[in-house]
Amino acid sequence: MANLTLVQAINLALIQEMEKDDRVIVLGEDVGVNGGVFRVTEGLHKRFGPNRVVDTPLAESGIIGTAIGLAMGGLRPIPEIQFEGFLAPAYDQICTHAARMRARTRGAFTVPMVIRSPVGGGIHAPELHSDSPEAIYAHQAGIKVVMPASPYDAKGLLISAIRDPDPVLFLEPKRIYRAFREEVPEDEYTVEIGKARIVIEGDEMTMISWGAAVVQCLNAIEKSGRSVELIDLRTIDPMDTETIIESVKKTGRAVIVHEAPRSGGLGAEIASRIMELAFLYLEAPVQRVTGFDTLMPYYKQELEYLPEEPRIGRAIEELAAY
Amino acid sequence: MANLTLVQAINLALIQEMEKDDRVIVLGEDVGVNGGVFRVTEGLHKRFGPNRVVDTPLAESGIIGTAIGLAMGGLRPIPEIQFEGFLAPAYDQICTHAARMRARTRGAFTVPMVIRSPVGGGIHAPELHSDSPEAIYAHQAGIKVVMPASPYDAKGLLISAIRDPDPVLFLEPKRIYRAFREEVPEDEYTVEIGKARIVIEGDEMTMISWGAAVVQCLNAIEKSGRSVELIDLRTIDPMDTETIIESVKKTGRAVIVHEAPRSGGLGAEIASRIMELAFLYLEAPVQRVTGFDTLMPYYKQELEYLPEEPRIGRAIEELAAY
Amino acid sequence: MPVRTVLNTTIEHVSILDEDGNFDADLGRDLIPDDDAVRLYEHMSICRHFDEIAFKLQRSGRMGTYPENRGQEAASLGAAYVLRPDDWLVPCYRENTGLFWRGLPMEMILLHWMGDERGNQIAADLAMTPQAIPIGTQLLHAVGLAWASKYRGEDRISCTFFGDGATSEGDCHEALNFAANLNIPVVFLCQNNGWAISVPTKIQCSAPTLAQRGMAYGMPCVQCDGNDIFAVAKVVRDAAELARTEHRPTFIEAVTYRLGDHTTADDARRYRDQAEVDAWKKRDPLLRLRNYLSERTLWDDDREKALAARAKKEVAAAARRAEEIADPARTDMFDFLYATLSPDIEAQRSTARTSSLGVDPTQLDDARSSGIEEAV
Amino acid sequence: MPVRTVLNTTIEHVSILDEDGNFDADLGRDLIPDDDAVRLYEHMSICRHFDEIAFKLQRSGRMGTYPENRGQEAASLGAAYVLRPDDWLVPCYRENTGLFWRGLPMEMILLHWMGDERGNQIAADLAMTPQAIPIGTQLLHAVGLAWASKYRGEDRISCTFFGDGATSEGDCHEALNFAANLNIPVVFLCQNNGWAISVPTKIQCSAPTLAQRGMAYGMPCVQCDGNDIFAVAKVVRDAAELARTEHRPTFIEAVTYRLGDHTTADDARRYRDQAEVDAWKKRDPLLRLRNYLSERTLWDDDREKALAARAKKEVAAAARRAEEIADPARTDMFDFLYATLSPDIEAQRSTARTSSLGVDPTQLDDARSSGIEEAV
Ligand SMILES: Cc1ncc(C[n+]2csc(CCOP(=O)(O)OP(=O)(O)O)c2C)c(N)n1
Ligand SMILES: Cc1ncc(C[n+]2csc(CCOP(=O)(O)OP(=O)(O)O)c2C)c(N)n1
Ligand SMILES: [Mg+2]
Ligand SMILES: [Mg+2]
Repeated sequence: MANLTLVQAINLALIQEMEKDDRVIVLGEDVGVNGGVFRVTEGLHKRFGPNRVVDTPLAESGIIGTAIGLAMGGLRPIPEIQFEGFLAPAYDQICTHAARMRARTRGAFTVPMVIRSPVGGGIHAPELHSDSPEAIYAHQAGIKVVMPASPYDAKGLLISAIRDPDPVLFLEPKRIYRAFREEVPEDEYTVEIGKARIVIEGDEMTMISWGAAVVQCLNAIEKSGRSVELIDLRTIDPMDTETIIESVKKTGRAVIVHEAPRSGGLGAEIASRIMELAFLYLEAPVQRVTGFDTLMPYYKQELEYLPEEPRIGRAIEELAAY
Repeated sequence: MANLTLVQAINLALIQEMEKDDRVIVLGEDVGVNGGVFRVTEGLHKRFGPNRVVDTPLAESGIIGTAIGLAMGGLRPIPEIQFEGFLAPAYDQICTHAARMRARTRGAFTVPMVIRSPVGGGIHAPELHSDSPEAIYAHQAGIKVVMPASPYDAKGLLISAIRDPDPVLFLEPKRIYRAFREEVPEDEYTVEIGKARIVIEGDEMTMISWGAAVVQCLNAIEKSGRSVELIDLRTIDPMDTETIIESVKKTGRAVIVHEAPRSGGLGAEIASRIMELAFLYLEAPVQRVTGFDTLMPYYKQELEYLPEEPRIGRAIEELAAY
Repeated sequence: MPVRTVLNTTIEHVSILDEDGNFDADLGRDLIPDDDAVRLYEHMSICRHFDEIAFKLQRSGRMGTYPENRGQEAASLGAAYVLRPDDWLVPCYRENTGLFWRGLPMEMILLHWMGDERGNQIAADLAMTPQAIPIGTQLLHAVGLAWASKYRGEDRISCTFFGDGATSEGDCHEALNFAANLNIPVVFLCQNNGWAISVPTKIQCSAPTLAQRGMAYGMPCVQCDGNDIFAVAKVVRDAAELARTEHRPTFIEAVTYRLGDHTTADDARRYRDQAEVDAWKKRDPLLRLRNYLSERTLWDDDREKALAARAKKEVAAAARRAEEIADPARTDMFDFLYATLSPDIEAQRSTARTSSLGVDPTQLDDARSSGIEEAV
Repeated sequence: MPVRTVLNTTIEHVSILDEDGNFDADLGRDLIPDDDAVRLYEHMSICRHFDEIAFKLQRSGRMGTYPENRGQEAASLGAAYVLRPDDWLVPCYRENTGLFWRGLPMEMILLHWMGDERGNQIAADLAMTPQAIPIGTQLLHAVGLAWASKYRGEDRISCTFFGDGATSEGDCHEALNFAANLNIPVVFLCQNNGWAISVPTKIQCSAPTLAQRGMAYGMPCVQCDGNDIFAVAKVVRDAAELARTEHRPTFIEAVTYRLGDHTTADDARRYRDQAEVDAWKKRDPLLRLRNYLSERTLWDDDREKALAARAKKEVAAAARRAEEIADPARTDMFDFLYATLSPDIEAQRSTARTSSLGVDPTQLDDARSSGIEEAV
């Protein structure tokens, strides 16, 4: 066991899987000599050499498109996109090819790859360095979307993602890259993709969140003094509907917290599933505490935009009072 | 008044706005000499010449990126993307720039442009020619999303879109390009962006849909013999929440029908809003009849995937029976 | 020196068997033995017939949109002929001759255009990817495939095919740049057929050649007569050699012409002159090869007749196989989406519903036992 | 002819005032009058000081990430100097000298990096777009802006700036291709500063020059010493002339060097040798111009001292203006999103909520009258 940050836990998972399986290679902008702009791939270039840890040209579509070819050709590429905003130029290769290859070829080709990218706001970064595009990729069939909220989960989920026979978008909440440490086993282990985690149990209401917002949720719950069951989704797609529904059947109330804009965000999907599958248990409308339906503002105002503890706390009270 | 198809109505709107305002230009692949692969821009090249109706290189990001520059430079470009699947290579320019320009420059620059693209399934087209990506762009703040379901609305909405000071994604349901005709005034008129249309009134339940699926809804309602209030959203973003809520308050039940995959689709957003704003009126969980959470299959199976009349009809009965 | 030249470069055009029947014995020596030349001609002819049948299938409502390959038979075939059977072919959709030469069953192409994913379910030993619908995107996959081979120390290479229109897409540029800078063994073969639907090549490229696209990346570039199978064979052979031995990519522009409409959904008379088409008909790759063979008494009318009969039979059999295949299962769209399905998608699969009432999607086991058929 | 040359092309490198102080009187004649040379040197020096202050603001926590411009002052300035004041400047983020020369208030750049959109709220008469964060995307906007001017029959052109890294993005290629084929008057000025964060130029481009990127499109290409403001002025002047009179784009590679880290978030010692940096320090554009002026007795230590004082004062005033600006309104993110807001976004604006309980977002009027302040 070591006390690791989320960055270190991911780094460890990468090293262990690369040691174990030489089909695993890492590629992207600045991932090699420099070890990544967040140092997630630190030490890999030295350890595994330039054939397995590859600094590529500055071209996201190129990175994902060649990674698709690498995966079709039998490797297990882990392309990094430097910030979630720069997934956008690779959107076409991700959604048009990576996600579709298995289905459109009826299994003749598969794309076992893990696209890693930091995600989310709260670190005073420039524009397009603070967004939360997970709903976009969850709406696309054929690619899984994972977002850990703790070092332990980050390591276990990443190992699962690397071994997954299908493409996985692995989003790393940059606000908690180094925000706290946690005991992380040195040995390899997996955390199953598609399973949520009940962070704290409670019976007054269910709160569902993922990524860095989980920390805000914890703070708000603590401050509220109420018995709130907090679910960290961990995997956004496929979603662990069962765990959510079980919880809401118990509590009768639910609030979803995410950083992305409200409209068309995953809060809507979760709220709809709750209504569809636990309608008669609901004592109040499911609430959404999310980013506003605006752009993520430049950093002076990012905390006005994000679902921070006060806004979550207010929703807890309002939901309890209903 | 003339009896026009949806294609003809759009063509007429383009001609009239181009006659009126020489800042309006059309650009894209095959839009000029050929008049577009669906003939939507037929006759424009001859009428307005190659400076205003421009055949561009085959590059969607280039088309949208230059159109952004044209708009910033004072024109009112109408770029065409040949099929909705090829919006994907332009996703970055649409979401990173077109949608953000006004907000990120605090109004110093604006992007008054209309991106036209055919959308949806049902015409036996190849892959990537039958998708419904509207939820993706509705989740992006800063760009409006419009989808007419009739020739009359198509003309009026397109004229509104062209005159709108902000970027509009104008999605044309290709399945009904020529499926039926409607009386369309020859004079110019506008249909307001952001206002839904009540297609038929009813009081047993509310059905919300848009695009070509509206036709399936109408058939299913007719077959059911029930009193279903059908709302054609017309504008997907901004959404006419008020009309939806008013209707559901009256009927107590709602079902949403769309072609896109269910998860993360706009059905979820609408269902959530209904729950949030009409919770105490709801007599049953809001239902979603949509594409499955798979890829749109190749055309042999597209009708298995799409929300066709039988599936809608079944949902009507199940909802009524609840 | 205030002004000095930092780059000086040229591009050559290669032609071996020209449209007037002249054959350059020097360049052409040992390129294609007579037996093979006969086989290649026969193959092209069968593909030409395949095109006709495919066109008819579409016109009679038995197949969806189809892109004729007519006039472009030499380019992909010349490449497939000189490449090793394990080299990756990464095509667009006008490479039937090359793919069939490699061994792709003809019905696969028909199935694809009949709206059936099984047309893409290509056996691994054929070393080829399915037809690419989104223009220009497949070049990157070719780079990745070749890179994977290089990574394993194999000497397989990739050859990817794309049109003049595709060279305008950003992905084309990114693929060329990755291959050049990371030393990936790829042959980039652009079929410049004069048109991208209705848009003439000059709107995609106002430069004197398309071959020079590769100059931006410092890679060898060459133009060849794309209707001359000898020229194609030569430039691809050289490029493959360079790729295999030095991991260097090459950009090839094969100048050819699309004799048919863009696809069966297109009407080229709207935008191009018949005179242009007529001029190119004289440069038809089949005509040229047939004359070459006739002059060398390797071919005659009897053989032509026999070939026509064979073509008819083979293509008819392929069309039958494509048309007689059983319908795909309703559940295929679910079953091939991921290696294992999530409970939510399982529920959609077994209930054939996206709504929550009726069969309760959480009651999977009941639903499944009650049968999928019944659910529809 | 079986093998014939279809293209023969060259690229030249232009240098006028070299790093050893040699000045080519021929090429340099009438390029930059002495008075202007003095003003340009003063301007570069002030910008260099601006960089230092910006760096300090970041280090002391008063500003976010900042990309130093140090070492690259000549390229954008040379361009802005020879362009017309109404020609569009479409920058990336290392063009402070050019933008300030055009008249952008220095505090705008600071505001941008202080996380304030008002740093992008640029007055129309400055004819420039804000700094571009997503690499390579702005080239297309430059094409569109110039196209709009051409459409109206104006003779304004665009000049867009981007790094070596940007030349790897598909958008760069698409922009060059649109401009070349549709005859759009754009000057593409690539600042090749040797690095894209930690990635050396050879990974972006293994070709001998970056200038040849433009060859793919048949446009004139030229390389110049990017630390030589005379060379930059000359090649941009020629390119602008060609654009203005013939609507032809040019690709310029200005060879320069990033003396600082990529941004304040970077530590370049992790990936590059100090020796390389030291060698480039000798080629510093400021040093070079100062020596030029000194040799011509246009400059001396007293002037340098006075300039330092002036720089300090001007930059301090700009920093003060940036730091003392009132906080943006909480509602700005809503108010600038569209020309008019939809009811749903109005509700979010006025309630400061995305949830539906508490203030009922449909009760807009009540909410608004109860006041936005109170709502937060
Ligand atoms: C990304 C994308 N944009 C647009 C289309 C629509 N489209 C299909 S084929 C075609 C023209 C392709 O031209 P070219 O690359 O020259 O190939 P050719 O058809 O001439 O063989 C276009 C625009 C597409 N399939 N993909
Ligand atoms: C599309 C995109 N991808 C990645 C990044 C992250 N990033 C910021 S600057 C940079 C390097 C840019 O290099 P270059 O174009 O040479 O410009 P320079 O910084 O050297 O001036 C990278 C990778 C980005 N901003 N945008
Ligand atoms: Mg073509
Ligand atoms: Mg650089």
